Amino acid sequence: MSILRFVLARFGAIIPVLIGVTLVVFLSLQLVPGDIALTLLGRFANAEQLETLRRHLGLDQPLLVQYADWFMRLVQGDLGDSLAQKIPVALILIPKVANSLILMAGSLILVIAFGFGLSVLAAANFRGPADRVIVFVSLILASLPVFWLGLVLLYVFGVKWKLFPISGMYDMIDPGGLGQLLHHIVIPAVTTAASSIAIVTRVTRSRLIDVLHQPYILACTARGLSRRRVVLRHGVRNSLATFANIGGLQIGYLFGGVIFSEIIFNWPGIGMQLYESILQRDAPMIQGCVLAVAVVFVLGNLISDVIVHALDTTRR
Amino acid sequence: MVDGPVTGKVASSRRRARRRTNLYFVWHGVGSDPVARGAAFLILVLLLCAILAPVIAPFDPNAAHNALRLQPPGTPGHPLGVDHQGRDILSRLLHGSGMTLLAGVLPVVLGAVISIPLGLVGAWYPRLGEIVMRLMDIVFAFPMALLAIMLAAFMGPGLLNMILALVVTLVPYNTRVVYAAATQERQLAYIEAARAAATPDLKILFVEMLPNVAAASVVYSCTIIGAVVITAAGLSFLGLGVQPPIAEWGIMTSEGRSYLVNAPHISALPGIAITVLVLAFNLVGDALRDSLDPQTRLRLVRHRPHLFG
Amino acid sequence: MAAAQAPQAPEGGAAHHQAIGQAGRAAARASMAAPILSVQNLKTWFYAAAGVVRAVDGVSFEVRENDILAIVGESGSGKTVTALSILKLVPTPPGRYVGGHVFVDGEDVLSQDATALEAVRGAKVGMIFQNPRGSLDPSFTIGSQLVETIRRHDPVANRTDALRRAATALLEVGFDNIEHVLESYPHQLSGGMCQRVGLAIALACRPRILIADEPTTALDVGVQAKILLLLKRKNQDLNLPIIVITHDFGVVRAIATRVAVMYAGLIQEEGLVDAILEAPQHPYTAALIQSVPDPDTDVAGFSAIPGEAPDPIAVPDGCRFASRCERVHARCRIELPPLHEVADGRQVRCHLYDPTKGNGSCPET
Amino acid sequence: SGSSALAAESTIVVAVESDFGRMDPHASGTWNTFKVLRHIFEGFVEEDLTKGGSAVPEVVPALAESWEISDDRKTYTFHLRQGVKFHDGTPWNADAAKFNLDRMTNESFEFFQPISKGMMGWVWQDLNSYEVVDEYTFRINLKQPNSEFIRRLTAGGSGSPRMMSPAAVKQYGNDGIEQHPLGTGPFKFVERVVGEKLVIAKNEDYWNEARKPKVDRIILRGIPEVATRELALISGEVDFIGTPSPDSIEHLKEQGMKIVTAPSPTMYVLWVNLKDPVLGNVKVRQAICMAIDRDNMAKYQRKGFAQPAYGILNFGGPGYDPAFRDCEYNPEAAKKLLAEAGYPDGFSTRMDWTFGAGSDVNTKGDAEWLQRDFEKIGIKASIEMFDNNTYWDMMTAGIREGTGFMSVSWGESTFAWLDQVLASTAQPPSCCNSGYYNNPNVDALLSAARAAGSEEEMTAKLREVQKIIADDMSFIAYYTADSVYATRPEIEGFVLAPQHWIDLTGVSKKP
Amino acid sequence: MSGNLIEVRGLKKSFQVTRGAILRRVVGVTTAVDNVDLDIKEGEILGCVGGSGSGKSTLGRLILRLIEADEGRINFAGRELTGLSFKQMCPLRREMQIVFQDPLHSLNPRRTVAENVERPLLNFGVPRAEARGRMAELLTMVGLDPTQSHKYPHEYSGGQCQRIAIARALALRPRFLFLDEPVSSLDVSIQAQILKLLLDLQQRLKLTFLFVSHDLKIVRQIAHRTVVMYRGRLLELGDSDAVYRSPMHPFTKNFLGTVLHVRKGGRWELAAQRAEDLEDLNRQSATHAAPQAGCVYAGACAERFLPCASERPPLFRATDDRWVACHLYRPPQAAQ
Ligand SMILES: Nc1ncnc2c1ncn2[C@@H]1O[C@H](COP(=O)(O)OP(=O)(O)OP(=O)(O)O)[C@@H](O)[C@H]1O
Ligand SMILES: Nc1ncnc2c1ncn2[C@@H]1O[C@H](COP(=O)(O)OP(=O)(O)OP(=O)(O)O)[C@@H](O)[C@H]1O
Ligand SMILES: [Mg+2]
Ligand SMILES: [Mg+2]
Repeated sequence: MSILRFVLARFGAIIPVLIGVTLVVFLSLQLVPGDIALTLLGRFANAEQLETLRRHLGLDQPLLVQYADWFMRLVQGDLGDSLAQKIPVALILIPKVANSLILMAGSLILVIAFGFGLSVLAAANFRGPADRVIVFVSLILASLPVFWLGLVLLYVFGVKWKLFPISGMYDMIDPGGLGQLLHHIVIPAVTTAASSIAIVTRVTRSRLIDVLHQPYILACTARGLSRRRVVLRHGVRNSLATFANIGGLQIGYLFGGVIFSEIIFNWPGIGMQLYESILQRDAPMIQGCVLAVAVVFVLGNLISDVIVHALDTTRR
Repeated sequence: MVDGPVTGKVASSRRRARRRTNLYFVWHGVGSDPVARGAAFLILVLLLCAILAPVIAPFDPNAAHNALRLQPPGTPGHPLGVDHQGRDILSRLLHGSGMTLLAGVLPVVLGAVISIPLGLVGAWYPRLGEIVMRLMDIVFAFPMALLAIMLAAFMGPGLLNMILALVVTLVPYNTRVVYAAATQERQLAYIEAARAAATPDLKILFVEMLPNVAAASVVYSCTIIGAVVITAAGLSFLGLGVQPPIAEWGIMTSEGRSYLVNAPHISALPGIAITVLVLAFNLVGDALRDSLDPQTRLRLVRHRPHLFG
Repeated sequence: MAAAQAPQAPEGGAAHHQAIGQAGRAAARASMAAPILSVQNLKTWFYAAAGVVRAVDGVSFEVRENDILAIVGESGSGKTVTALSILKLVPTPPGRYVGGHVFVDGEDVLSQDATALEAVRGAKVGMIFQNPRGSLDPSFTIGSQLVETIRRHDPVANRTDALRRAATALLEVGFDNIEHVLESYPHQLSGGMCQRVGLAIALACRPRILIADEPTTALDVGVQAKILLLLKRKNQDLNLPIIVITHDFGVVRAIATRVAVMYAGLIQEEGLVDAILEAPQHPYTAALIQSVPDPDTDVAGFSAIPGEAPDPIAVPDGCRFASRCERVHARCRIELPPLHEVADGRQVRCHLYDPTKGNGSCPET
Repeated sequence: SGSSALAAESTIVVAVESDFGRMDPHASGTWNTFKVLRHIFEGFVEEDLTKGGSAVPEVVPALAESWEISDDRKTYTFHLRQGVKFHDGTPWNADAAKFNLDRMTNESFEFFQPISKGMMGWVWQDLNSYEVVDEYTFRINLKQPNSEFIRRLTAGGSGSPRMMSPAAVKQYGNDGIEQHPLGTGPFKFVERVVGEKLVIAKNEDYWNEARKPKVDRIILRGIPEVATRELALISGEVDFIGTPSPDSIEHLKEQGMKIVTAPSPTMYVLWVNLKDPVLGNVKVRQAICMAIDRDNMAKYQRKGFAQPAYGILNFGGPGYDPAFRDCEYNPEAAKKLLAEAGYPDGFSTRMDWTFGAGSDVNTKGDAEWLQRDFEKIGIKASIEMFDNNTYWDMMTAGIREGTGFMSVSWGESTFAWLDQVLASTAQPPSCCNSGYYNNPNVDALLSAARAAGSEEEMTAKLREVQKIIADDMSFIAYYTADSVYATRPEIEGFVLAPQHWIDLTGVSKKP
Repeated sequence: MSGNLIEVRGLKKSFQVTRGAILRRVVGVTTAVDNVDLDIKEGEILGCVGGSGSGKSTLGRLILRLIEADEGRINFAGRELTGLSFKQMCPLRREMQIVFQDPLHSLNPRRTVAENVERPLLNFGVPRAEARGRMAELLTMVGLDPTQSHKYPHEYSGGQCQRIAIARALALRPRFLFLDEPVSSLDVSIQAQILKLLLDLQQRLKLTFLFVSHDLKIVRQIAHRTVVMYRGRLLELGDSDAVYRSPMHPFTKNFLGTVLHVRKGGRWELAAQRAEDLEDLNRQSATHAAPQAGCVYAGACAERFLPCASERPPLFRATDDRWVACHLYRPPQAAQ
């Protein structure tokens, strides 16, 4: 299948998934104990307003009709108004999503660079000292709770050594500029990336080890190719798909981590917004955040699927 | 015809064998790896701590020693220091271990219990299975942590709701594992042999396939317990899980955040505790995977690595 | 590896053979018919968790120009490990070259370092494997894999040169739609085609000797014949000695000139194919040939060797076949028989052929 | 400290304790938000926060240059300041004043802000009518005399009668105004990124030379996490923070930071849900009052930056009596009282709590402290935490079923807040009598205090109220906290008045 | 001559290769078994040879009704199998059993050998104690030590596992055994052991075998009659000896030509050369769907002539015991 056809086919396949996602997000509101209208309107609502909203939402209607209404509004970009800010949710979300994506991108770069480098280093020295050290370190990294790692890094680099700023994306005075952003992003990105680096390293390493035990690798060696070439060309090329795959999955894990590192480092992204919205019991905002993340996640996975597909010669 | 004594002998040795089924491979994998053995021991110790906390903890976890607030580890009488509420951190850690274990392990167990039949039946009836798996795809569109956070946020904070949220989040993952294993298992000749011997479908599923497939689920569960412990602690950290004043390591880490400048130990200690517990789970999980995974198991027994084509 | 570099005091029952080997080597170097490959008392063991697997435990043979040597044996008898050891390809750990030498064109392979080895692999010794598709990298086209190998051993060749040579190599193994094959990925070719590609790659660098490890086992019968034919032609056209590893006496009969029968890490009998197939001397060889069904005789029924090969971790002290041998006697269980030279170029590892006791008779019964 | 043009201006960065709420002063409900709003918007009169000390801040003219009170103390005639323009250029005049009063009080007005009714009922409770006399004269008529009316016009926090640009409201609408808050104050709104920052800039055209800002820009951000706030200060990312943790003050001083403290009217009070079947029993409430170890709470929870509080009258407000005790700490007696009330083994309840805002420090710790104190007399209280803005919404909606207590830090320099808290008219959803306290005597006394002709009379009435509340034990205070700010050493000119909010006009930054 | 145990008429099975879950699309059809008529006599060993993918396994599975046929009828010992429900099939299952190629995977890895062997007995309501006795008996019969039956399959070698599988297949005392390449994954010396055992059992228990293999040497040795399959169709059927000595169908000739003989060489080289010539043709036709009309082997056949491409030759009786599906041997009167 050509790449283009694959992309189109996958697009076709994610549409039902995305619709399902909206359904889950819509239904999640049903989990809230008590009156949905009250939840949506906040605790100010008087009886009359509640009644209006109920009619407006068609809460007397069957759930499916309510969903259809909600979905139609959603398609038009209307996620409702934030309870806390009284501003359309979409308006608040857009900059937050952008900020989170910046942090994600930073973390993803770390994940890719370290995950790949470490796994190649480890697999090439399978059972050697370098391998052992990398396996040990990634075991530890995989066991660190992200919220705690964030605090530790914040304490060590921000408080003790004062090497990095510890809050926000830019300096407060004269904000802006790539330099500032890069300075600010380092620790949050490391925090977010740590466990993903571990996962990617572990998976890619074992895939690479697997590959290096494949008969064609033996055959390559038997043809007189140097170990370097065998590992870096044949080994790496054949583990790239796995790497891209697990890398794509990391987008999801990273989002899990981003929520915490944003809270800890005051990064004005969607994770922090989600946290605040939770404390504020701001249901439309929570729904908006979740929806935004899910969409980004699905699209990210789509990209990684396409890369995996492009890398897999046997499916061409 | 075989005479009586032989039959008897067979029977008795079989009884012995059945005991071995459950523990043999686990023991072989976990027990022979000193690191994993250490990790398993550690988990047992923590479990013991959790059970015995009321007895061995030096103080009531909620008793405030106000004069000693924020005292660092090494304070006389409070080896791990005192927190911002004047509570003994060691006692809180000991009491918290139970909650942390519970919040991490229970969802995994429940998830597996639900997933195994779901995945098995799905794999046996491919049409149904496809539909179930497509429904699960929707759940995979949410990052795991996010889904748990959303569900917990909407259901409201509390231990029970958190566990529920985690179960809902875990079931699809576990089901996928069971489904994949069962689909693979279904291809194997022994299933066909069972059908040839007129074994009814349900019996094939739950008598023949279950033990093989459950192993996959158990292995998967073991490898994710660590992650679930972190997620559960994370939910508590966000205020969505266990509620104060219950000692729980996630909350303890979260509470210490405000005192990072002058009393970093309040956050540091529970964080270390979580890390160690998760590390132990991960080590045991890895060893279990290596020992229960049929591939490795075959290798283990036949001493013949499958190296050359 | 220290053990391989320093000529070592020969051990155990192989002592006498080692001496012959060394003397023979000196003489052979001078003569025209110097062996291209000489394996001497090779011992490759695996240090596995469960114990030491003595996969190859003192194997010696020589391959000269024009030879097609077949190594036959049951699964696990150490055929592949022998082949891999020739190119020092056995993964270490868990493998270890415990003793012996492998001389390719007079150079001791086992004592060479990684860089020197790369010049031997592919260039002097070509190799093809049992799993034809599996031994081609699925991510690269046939062309690029051929070119890579060619340029590896001929650094002066530029891409076009190499590509031309690649095309020639494919032509030589009987492809006609060369362009198409060059652009293909392994999974787009059939198993037989993959095996021919493997052969083309192996031959592209004009090796002095070719090792084929079960080249046809994974193929359909029809295709199998084709590959064997191709091997035989190459042997004749290029004067290329070949080692064929197989467990199928049909293959042995079809192409080999000489055969070595392996069992439990040791060569049990070695000699010319016709001689051995007509009149096997080692009880194992005889039983093995007997157990191959023969469609040309009308006798129904099978003669099977009872029992199974010994656990490679706990090999018995004496003859390794003793437990399954019909003609076993006390000595067999105690003492490992050496290879007895029973005729010109024919060796048997069996106490029955102890020259001091008189050939073919059973000394202690 | 950069080299760009922006940096040449002086900018200070202020980190407050939580993000800001709504920017509509008539609808805004948190003190933190008011810290900003009072720099953007002004009313007829204002409290003078440019002086420190512990005396109640003086009321000074703002958009009204002067005013007259009729003899029956019911008619207030304001002479408006001339030549003042809103930030969008709209002139300030009596029409603008009327527009704002309409917006706050006239339910049929197109731009009526519905929330302001509940928020500011206490300001306008005696309002009868208002009229434009001429372009710069505006008159307000009260139904009855209100001894505190002028001071109440200065108040903020939960709604404040400050003047917005009518043109802006018309242009952007009641909701759109959130993003376009245009007033007359010393600072102009520049931008707001929700959850991130709020930027205000010097109003070059500000009418009051004395209060013209010393800095060009102020960036405000809510950093809820106290440790992050402190670290940002230490690292120089922010210049000025509100409410460091009492536990960190020594450390901050060591780092060279300036600590500014002042007493404040911030009193912490438990609202009791009188609709709760258990807490409806006054003996139970008395037991609870007796269970709280206020002395140690102030000493440990606040490291001494707090004093135990008893009774409903707060420090800094009218009628405050430091000697008053509504109960004494005595857990034993409390237990007995509980038993008398029929709960010898205690009971379970829930406390809805907030992470706090303003000068709130470790309110969760307070909750846990109370939880422990209550546990000692057998009451098991669970805690549920809420964001501060949400929490206020909840207060206004009334304590929910199943919750026994909520707690808020409150207390003002007027007793207006008692009207919002104690009066039966302030029951949800109007305002903040969230526990549904209803005592006609209190209503009458409050009204009498408002109408009182003299300070003594007002004080007497208020103390009577305090007595009644103590008997009913419907509100249980536990401590009054000081306000504490920390600044970087370069920050100068910051004066902290004994009030919840601050004045930033005098602040400057040494280069 | 004894009667037929199994009679197969017009058996047909094709597999659809589908994509998509909810909206299924058929992207290809493989006809695995195509219009097969076959009789298996009581007490005989019928060998079945053919290249990979020729439908040998499918044929056996169809007969055992492990998969449903698209068309055709199967008659077992006088009873019509087609259309029987699970319940109705049950008693018949006792009489027909299967042994697979891969010995290890045909045993449940998490059940002991004893449990594996007892399973069929328990399914048919044999009491546990009795089943245990039978199990021991069966294991002894296939040459294993019943006292070791508490072990797990992977603790046994391949040959032993195959013995266990045979024991299990025999547990219900079947009359018919479908042996799907039972020895092809075993070593030569072990192969011989298993074949010996099978032959022995067949004679002792008067079993009927359908013996599938792609090793002609083995089939020739063990089977009474041999059927040759190609692309789902039967091309030739006859006495093993006859088929081997004088193959009729060009495919059989080619196929036999490739057999590597131990005792004399030569013949295979010719066949190999011929095969080489035809390889491209073969590949081409393999990529296309099987020809709608005409002989399935026509594409690869060296002796093809006109009718081969247009008309599909049925399997007809060439001589007394020989059946062949090739126009070359069609008696003139049968060609309409
Ligand atoms: N990597 C390894 N680790 C441990 N043991 C090994 C390893 N590779 C091979 N062996 C052992 O070495 C012995 C010989 O193996 P080898 O692969 O040479 O057999 P073979 O004769 O090629 O068999 P086959 O016909 O199955 O290919 C076997 O017993 C095997 O278990
Ligand atoms: N379950 C199935 N789904 C789809 N196609 C199938 C299925 N089973 C068999 N086939 C196809 O049917 C054809 C015949 O398969 P079958 O397994 O019967 O061949 P075989 O003769 O047993 O081959 P082999 O010698 O490789 O075992 C093959 O092309 C195969 O791909
Ligand atoms: Mg081999
Ligand atoms: Mg088959």
